[in-house]
Amino acid sequence: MEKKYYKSIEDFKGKNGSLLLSEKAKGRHNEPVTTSPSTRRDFLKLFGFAIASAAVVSSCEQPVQKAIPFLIKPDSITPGKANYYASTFYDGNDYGSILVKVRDGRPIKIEGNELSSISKGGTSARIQASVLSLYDTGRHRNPIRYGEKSSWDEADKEIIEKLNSIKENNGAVALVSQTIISPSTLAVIEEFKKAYPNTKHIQYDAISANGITAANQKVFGKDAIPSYHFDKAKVIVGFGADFLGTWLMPVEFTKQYSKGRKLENGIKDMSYHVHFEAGMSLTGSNADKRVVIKNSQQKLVLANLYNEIAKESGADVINVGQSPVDVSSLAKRLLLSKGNSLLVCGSNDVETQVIVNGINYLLENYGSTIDINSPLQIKKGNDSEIAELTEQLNNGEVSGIILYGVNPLYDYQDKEKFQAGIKKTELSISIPNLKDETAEECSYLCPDHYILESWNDNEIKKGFYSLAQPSISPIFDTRAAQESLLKWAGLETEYVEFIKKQWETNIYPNAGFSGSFYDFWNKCVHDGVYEKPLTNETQLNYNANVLAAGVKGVKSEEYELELYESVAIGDGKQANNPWLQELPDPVSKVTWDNYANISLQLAEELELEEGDIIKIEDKLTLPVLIQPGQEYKTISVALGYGRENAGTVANGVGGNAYPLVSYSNETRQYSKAGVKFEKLEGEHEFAKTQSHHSMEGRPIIRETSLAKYLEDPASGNELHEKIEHHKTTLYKEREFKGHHWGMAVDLNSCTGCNACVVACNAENNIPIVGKEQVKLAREMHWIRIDRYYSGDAKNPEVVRQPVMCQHCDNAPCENVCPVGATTNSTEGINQMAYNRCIGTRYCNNNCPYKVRRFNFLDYNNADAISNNEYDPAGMTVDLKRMVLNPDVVVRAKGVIEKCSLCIQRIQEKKLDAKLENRPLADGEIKPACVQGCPADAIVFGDLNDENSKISKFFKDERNYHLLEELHTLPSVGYLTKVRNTEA
Amino acid sequence: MKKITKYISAFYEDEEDLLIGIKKLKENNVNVLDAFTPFPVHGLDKALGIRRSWLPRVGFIGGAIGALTGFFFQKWVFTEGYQMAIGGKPFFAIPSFIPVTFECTVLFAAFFMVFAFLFRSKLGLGAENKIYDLKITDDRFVVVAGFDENKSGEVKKQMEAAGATIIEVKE
Amino acid sequence: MYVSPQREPLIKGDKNYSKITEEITAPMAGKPGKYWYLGIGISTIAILLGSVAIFMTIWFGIGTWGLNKTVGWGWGITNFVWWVGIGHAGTFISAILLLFRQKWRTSINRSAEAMTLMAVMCAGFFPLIHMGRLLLGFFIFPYPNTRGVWVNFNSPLLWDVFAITTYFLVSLLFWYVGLIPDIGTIRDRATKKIKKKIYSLLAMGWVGSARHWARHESLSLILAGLAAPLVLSVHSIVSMDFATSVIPGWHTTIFPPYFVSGAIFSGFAMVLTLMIIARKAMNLEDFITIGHVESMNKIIIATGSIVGVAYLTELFVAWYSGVEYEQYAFLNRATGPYWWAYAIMMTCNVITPQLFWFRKIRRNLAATFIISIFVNIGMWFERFVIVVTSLHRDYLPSSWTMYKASLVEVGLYVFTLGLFFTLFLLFIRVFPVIAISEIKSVLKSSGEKKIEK
Amino acid sequence: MKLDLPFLPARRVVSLVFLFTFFFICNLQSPGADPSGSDHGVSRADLRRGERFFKGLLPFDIKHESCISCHNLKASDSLNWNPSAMEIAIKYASRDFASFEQVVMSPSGKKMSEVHQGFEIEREDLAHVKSYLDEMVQTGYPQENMEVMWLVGLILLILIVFWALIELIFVKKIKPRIITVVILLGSFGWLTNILYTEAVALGRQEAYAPLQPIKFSHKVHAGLNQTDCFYCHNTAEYSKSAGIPSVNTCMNCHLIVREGTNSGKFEIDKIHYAFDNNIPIEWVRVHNLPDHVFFSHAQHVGAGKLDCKECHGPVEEMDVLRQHSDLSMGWCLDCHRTHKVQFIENKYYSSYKEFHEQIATGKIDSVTVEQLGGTDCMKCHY
Repeated sequence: MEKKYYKSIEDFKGKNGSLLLSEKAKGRHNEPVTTSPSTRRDFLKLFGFAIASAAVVSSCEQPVQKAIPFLIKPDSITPGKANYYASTFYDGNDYGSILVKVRDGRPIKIEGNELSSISKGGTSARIQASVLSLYDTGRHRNPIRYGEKSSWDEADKEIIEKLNSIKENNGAVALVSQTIISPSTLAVIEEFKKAYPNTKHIQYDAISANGITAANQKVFGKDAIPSYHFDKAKVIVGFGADFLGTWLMPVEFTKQYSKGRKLENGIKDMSYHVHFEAGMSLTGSNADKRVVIKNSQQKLVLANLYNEIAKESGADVINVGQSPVDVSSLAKRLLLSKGNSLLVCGSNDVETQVIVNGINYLLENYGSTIDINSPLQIKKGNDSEIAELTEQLNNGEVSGIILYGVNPLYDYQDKEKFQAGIKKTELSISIPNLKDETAEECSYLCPDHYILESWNDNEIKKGFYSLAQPSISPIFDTRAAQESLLKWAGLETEYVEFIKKQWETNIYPNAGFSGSFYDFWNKCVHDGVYEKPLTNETQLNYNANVLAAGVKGVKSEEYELELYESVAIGDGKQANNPWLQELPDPVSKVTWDNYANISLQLAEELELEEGDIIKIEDKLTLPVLIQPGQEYKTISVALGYGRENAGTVANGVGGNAYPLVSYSNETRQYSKAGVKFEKLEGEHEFAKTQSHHSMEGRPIIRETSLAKYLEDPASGNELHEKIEHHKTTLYKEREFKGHHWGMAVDLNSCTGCNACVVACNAENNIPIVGKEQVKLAREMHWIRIDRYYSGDAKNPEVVRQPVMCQHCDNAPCENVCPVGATTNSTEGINQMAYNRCIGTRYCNNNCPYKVRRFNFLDYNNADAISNNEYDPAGMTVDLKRMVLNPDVVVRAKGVIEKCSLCIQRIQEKKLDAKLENRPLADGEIKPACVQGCPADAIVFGDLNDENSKISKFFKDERNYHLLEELHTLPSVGYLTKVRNTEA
Repeated sequence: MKKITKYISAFYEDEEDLLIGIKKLKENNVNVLDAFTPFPVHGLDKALGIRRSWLPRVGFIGGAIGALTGFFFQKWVFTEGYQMAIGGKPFFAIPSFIPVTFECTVLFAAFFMVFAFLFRSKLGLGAENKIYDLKITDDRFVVVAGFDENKSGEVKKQMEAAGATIIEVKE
Repeated sequence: MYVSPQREPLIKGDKNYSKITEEITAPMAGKPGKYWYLGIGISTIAILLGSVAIFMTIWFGIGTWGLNKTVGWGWGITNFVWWVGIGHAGTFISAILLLFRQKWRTSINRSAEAMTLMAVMCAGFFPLIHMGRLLLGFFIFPYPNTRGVWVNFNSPLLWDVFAITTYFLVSLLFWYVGLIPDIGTIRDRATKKIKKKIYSLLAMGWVGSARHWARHESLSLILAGLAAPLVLSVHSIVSMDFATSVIPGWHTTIFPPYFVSGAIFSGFAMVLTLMIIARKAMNLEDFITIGHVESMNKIIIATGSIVGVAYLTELFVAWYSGVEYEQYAFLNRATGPYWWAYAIMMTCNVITPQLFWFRKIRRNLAATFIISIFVNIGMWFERFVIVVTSLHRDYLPSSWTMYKASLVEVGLYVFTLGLFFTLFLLFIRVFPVIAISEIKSVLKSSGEKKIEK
Repeated sequence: MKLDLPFLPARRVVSLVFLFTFFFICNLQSPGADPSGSDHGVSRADLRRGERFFKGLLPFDIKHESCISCHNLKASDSLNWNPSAMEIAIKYASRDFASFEQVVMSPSGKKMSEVHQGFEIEREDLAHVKSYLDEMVQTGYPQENMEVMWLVGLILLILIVFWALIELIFVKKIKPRIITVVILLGSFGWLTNILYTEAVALGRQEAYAPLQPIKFSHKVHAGLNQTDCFYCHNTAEYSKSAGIPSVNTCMNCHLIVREGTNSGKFEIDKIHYAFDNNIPIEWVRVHNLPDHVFFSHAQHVGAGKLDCKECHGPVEEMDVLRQHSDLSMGWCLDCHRTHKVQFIENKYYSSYKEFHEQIATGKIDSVTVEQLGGTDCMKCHY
């Protein structure tokens, strides 16, 4: 690996309310809890011997602990055992079929539903984190009428009266919703429209994909987003589409993408991925070849590519300018994989997308890697409709507006105008499920259930259904949006009954199910998914005439702005989720912030330094972050930040970039040429979890190219053999008689999407430390994803590596703990007994991997001293504490903690096997990170079992251990990263 | 043996005078009991015929006990008390036990010796040994002998001859 | 009396035994001067300020310090090693120099030993306060308990517990045993009844008989014999905190001798700093002469040079090892973000003591005083360099961080400085700073002139 | 070096100091004394009369025992089946005198009517008793401080130690010093012993037998009636917690059994009251483990086939449930070191090939929990 790794940017530059109450109100469902919120007992424990005499004198008694059993125990709940409910997460932007882990009546964890053929058990960071949003303290607790607390009866009565009076006066009503993928909800809206025919339903997406739908309409006559199959593609070309992180269906795409790149089970081939983009995205950083272009050049480059392919395919050539990059070799490669290639583009420009369609059509990808016959149901919003509505509102043409699950006063580009429009209506109703900027501006606020509290059916693609069922009874006095709409339409029915009726009439008859509808319904609810793909292949009507008459070159001296979704926050709906705020960005490793990414050259040219403040277009003030791989004159800014009224966590974090979204050619544009910005006074310090970006030439992440790998599977990993050869030891290596747990990470599959980090947060009760503590480098994540740059700083290669406790057999940390709080178990796990730890931090110092985390402050409000908690994200309030996993202890101030390989899950599965009198099966135990990984990059299992997947991974020639030269004998292995390149 | 009830003592101002005085008294078979000095006078123990102290032997025994206790306690803790697998080492990892064993050796030896010293010299908190003269701890060198009526004159003379400034007879 | 013509006298002026007693006990009699009050005032204020830092640390946690996920030890352990090092001079002087029959030690060993005890107290404070859960600190002792768990005898930190405890107790015994005859002197000179009572109690019935002296001398010698390896072991074990780890820059076999010589180096510097003030303030110029200062300066050159060689050896071995982590660690020390700490360390520890090759400087009090302060500073930075620069950039660059001390950490350091000087100022009021009986025993052989009465 | 305080502004420090001072002052003040006197329109004399009647102190012709002989006043009536005065007081506090009189004078239950048979009590007296009981609900139990004597004893012991030390070193009045030494060592040893046992017991509650809201007797249920443990604690075999039975489980039997031989109707009525009014019963937890200990009943009962008694002791002999074992870590370890697992019976253990071979060759005959890692920290702590 003769690569130049540079240290840091400086160096490069040559310088240095509580659930219990509502449950009680419901009567006979009191959960068994031990009620002693006081930590007095712990206090005594802590003082222990030291204050024995004082205790004798004051003769302290143990405080009485109560045990309150159920009055009548529901059959489904066993105290101390978890239940899993299949459900679906869909918030208008992200989608996933999930299982909700419910313990003693509380949802505590989200896992992927493996029965879904879409997400196949994968999740994303945002889906994993959504369970915490359920307990968001900012959620609305009751209906609100003109800013005052109200009751449902009162609100309903007045709303119905007003709706009727609008109807009588021939006034218009606009129902603005997020894109609805639920057929039943659409039916509900139809019912509503039937009652109020003056209603217009508008779907609105904060992050629009209108460009794709409009292009498909133009080219194929289909107003839809097709399904993509990255697994079938041999050559993948991306143009500014962060499909592994945020674009459309990142979980599904990551599953497919990683499947196409795995080198296991004898497969010796992987897809080739080229990515053209301006700012460094998660997807771009995973590409085999990343090409830096301006967003405004996308169309030009695509048109050139089109011409190259058209020349070969005999199609008409368009009149274009000179391409800034040479695409002829790419065109050749694409043509070689005709029918097995895929080109996707994240642009929301119709003309650009038309060219993309043209290329894919010429490459015969429709029907193989692209399926437009079972289109994705998300992002159906039409940008011109919402723009039109804004005008109509301001002209007083709309008398009533219902905002369901949308937040235009945050994410609409001209929110002031929209707000003024709302003020002009007679009736404005909002139906939010989380606190947002729009809801409180409306005269009626009718809070919706949170996703995990509600019933719904979702049809993500035609024929692919995924049901959502409540995993907890509503915590607050909320009501399903659909029920509200039905009620106002004059139908008194529970939404679940409505769905059932829909299914009974529409789906059940076509299902070919042998049992009754009751059985069918129960099976669907149990599985969570019902999939019956459409089989009718319709011929594509390709209309080549719409291809642009000509594409001109672009002015290169202008500054350009690119707005993107960050992997952690997405479009900003879940911004009030501290797990996501503290999640480091996979590229910049910055938490709790958004920023203006600028290139190194630009920073040098304008003498900008990291943390300098700039003002973009007089609309947005942000600190500057110098990002390697950034296009010279492009500034990239993440959307989703700068919330003003989302709750205590999100408010004031970062800046809102939505006002910079522009509207042109009837679509909302997320990039813009010719922006102006100015430098302001001031400095900003980022809360980064990694500040050094070079591997310093150390063999930390080993990589090779596909060509070399095919010659020698151990290429790039020669060191492993050498070190194994030189291994000598004073003491005999430890023997493990039963299990020997091990974990392996396939660096080739890992995309760095961070889903594992959030899954681990949720599973292991990891505290949130807040921006200030992250600045001090005190984040608590047990698993982190290291990211290093190498090569050319203008467009560096990126490598990533998830690092958790390596569970060394010869663990350096164990030797140094004076009290023996960390030892090695008989199953090869490096154990950490928190209650024995006295906090010398010696183990942390001596850990070469630096995976141990110290509770510097009382983050959990769990120590003996009161009034000293440090809880910037309000994680210690009773409501949010309900998300805690009762099987994992909450750590007090002053102790070290670290990855336990999810020992609670290991123990649980072992116990299950014992109770069922059977041996453990391979793959039965899944630590949270393994479970959550959408790329199946992490494998866990028993190294003593020769046939286990982990044993095979450990025997693979690509396998190596991190810092294996130290002879720490880690139980975690890594498989080398293979790039599909020649050299 | 007859119990001595009366003492005769000579006060010198210089340690060499004292040594000469003791030597002379010894030569004349005077029952020299003890000498008191403000600092350790070289040769005094020989002159008085005091046996070599066995404190070193106590120190050795203490040290040996300490070493064994330290070492075997560690061994017991790791092999029987609670077996802990630490850093891939065997339970009975001798090199790791050396520092603590050494410290225990020194600690035990020192304590044994100091307590033996205090015990043997009848020193300790609240010990009330008779202070012969307040000037002893300042600059006087005193030799004390059993007072014999018959020999008193001769003894006094010998004491004076060695340079005694004061000669006292005490009960 | 015969006085060796080759050697310069260790006690100056016309002295007899009584005069020695008189002059050494003089500072204890009468009311203390205004400088004493000023000194104790300042050091008490330092203790009070430091107590706030202690409170903050215990109440809010180690988070009040500047440490982070990568740098787990900072000022706390730096101060610990620094104080332990300073605590080496006393026992070295009294034990090893006793074994080598160096007579000049008699003038300084008492106060140096007292300094040792105080420094070890200050040192012991840091491992305690740096625990995340101080209230459970008793877990570190192997006591029988109902949990059936014991401590980890593999851990150098536990060795520290034993080493520091043993060192403190043995030094205390050694010091106190040596004090007994002198307390007897004070007792016999005391006129006030309470004072007499207290000193009688402390003197434990010392009468100065020949048998007492014989055993006392024997005890002192053997204790010295025990303390000598102990002194060497203590800092060796402290160095193992680092040497047995795997962190580049810590994992070094040269550490034990390097730490011991460094400890004696810094200990002597601290003794000099204090002695130069004390001899002036307490009129002890006759007992602590320029000759004494010169002897100590010679040891400083010797140990300082050993330390310098150790620094160079470290660099050489890092290069010679061919281990990239090791090489980077040392390159980073000298040229990384903490280069200034390394530069201070090199200047103060290696270059300044070399000035003592000049006899003029060696015998100049002002110069000695300044250089001794330099050495104290340099040695503090040596520990800082070892602790912080090794940790902040170790194996995986992804975890590299910077460390900045917080005010609380500074407060804790101030606390120990206050504690040290308070104890020292109290010590000079209640006990003789010079071993009276030992000085008397060398008066004849090494005194300038013994006058007859 | 730039020094800074990571997160604490000076302002916060100052305010904390103030806070402390404030709390300190607050703690100095004694808790507000309860103003005496009745607020029910009943005179103190009447209350006093009611109390005297209840305690049987009134000079009247006593055919029956006084109330207090069955219904005791103190909280520690662990073995008295009859409801205590307080319990009666609470139950009837909200009811009128008529219903109280009805129950006292003509009870319906078998056990109660035997005792209360032929009561001749003046209506007025009974009214006084009722108001006395009502008053009791307000004031709480008559308090008795058992700790003071013990505290005095402890201080005395400390003083003796100090005195002996001073005597030995300074005063030296008592000539044979051995006497003082013996006193010193004796009292010091005793003191150490007290501190040691208290320190060991700290955070532990061996033999803890708290009063329960219902005088539920395991002796009656598990002993006399031979009810299986798992009938009520039905999740013990497959869940982490053994499960405290829900009220509907109680009702399975007590729908029919409405009067107990020992306690009469009073206790069983509580279940019915809870069931009818949807009020869960707040049992007092007897076996408490610290939060940092993970314990699973399923592991021990379900997989390990342990008998309940091995940890819980002879529950079937306990009227009041008492914690049998000390539940210390040492106690857990003892069992883990000696107890044999279901090694051959349970197929889960088939992956431990080495032990199976050793059993086959007769080298060992069984495998203890410890051999399978039963003393690993992470067996219980995570």
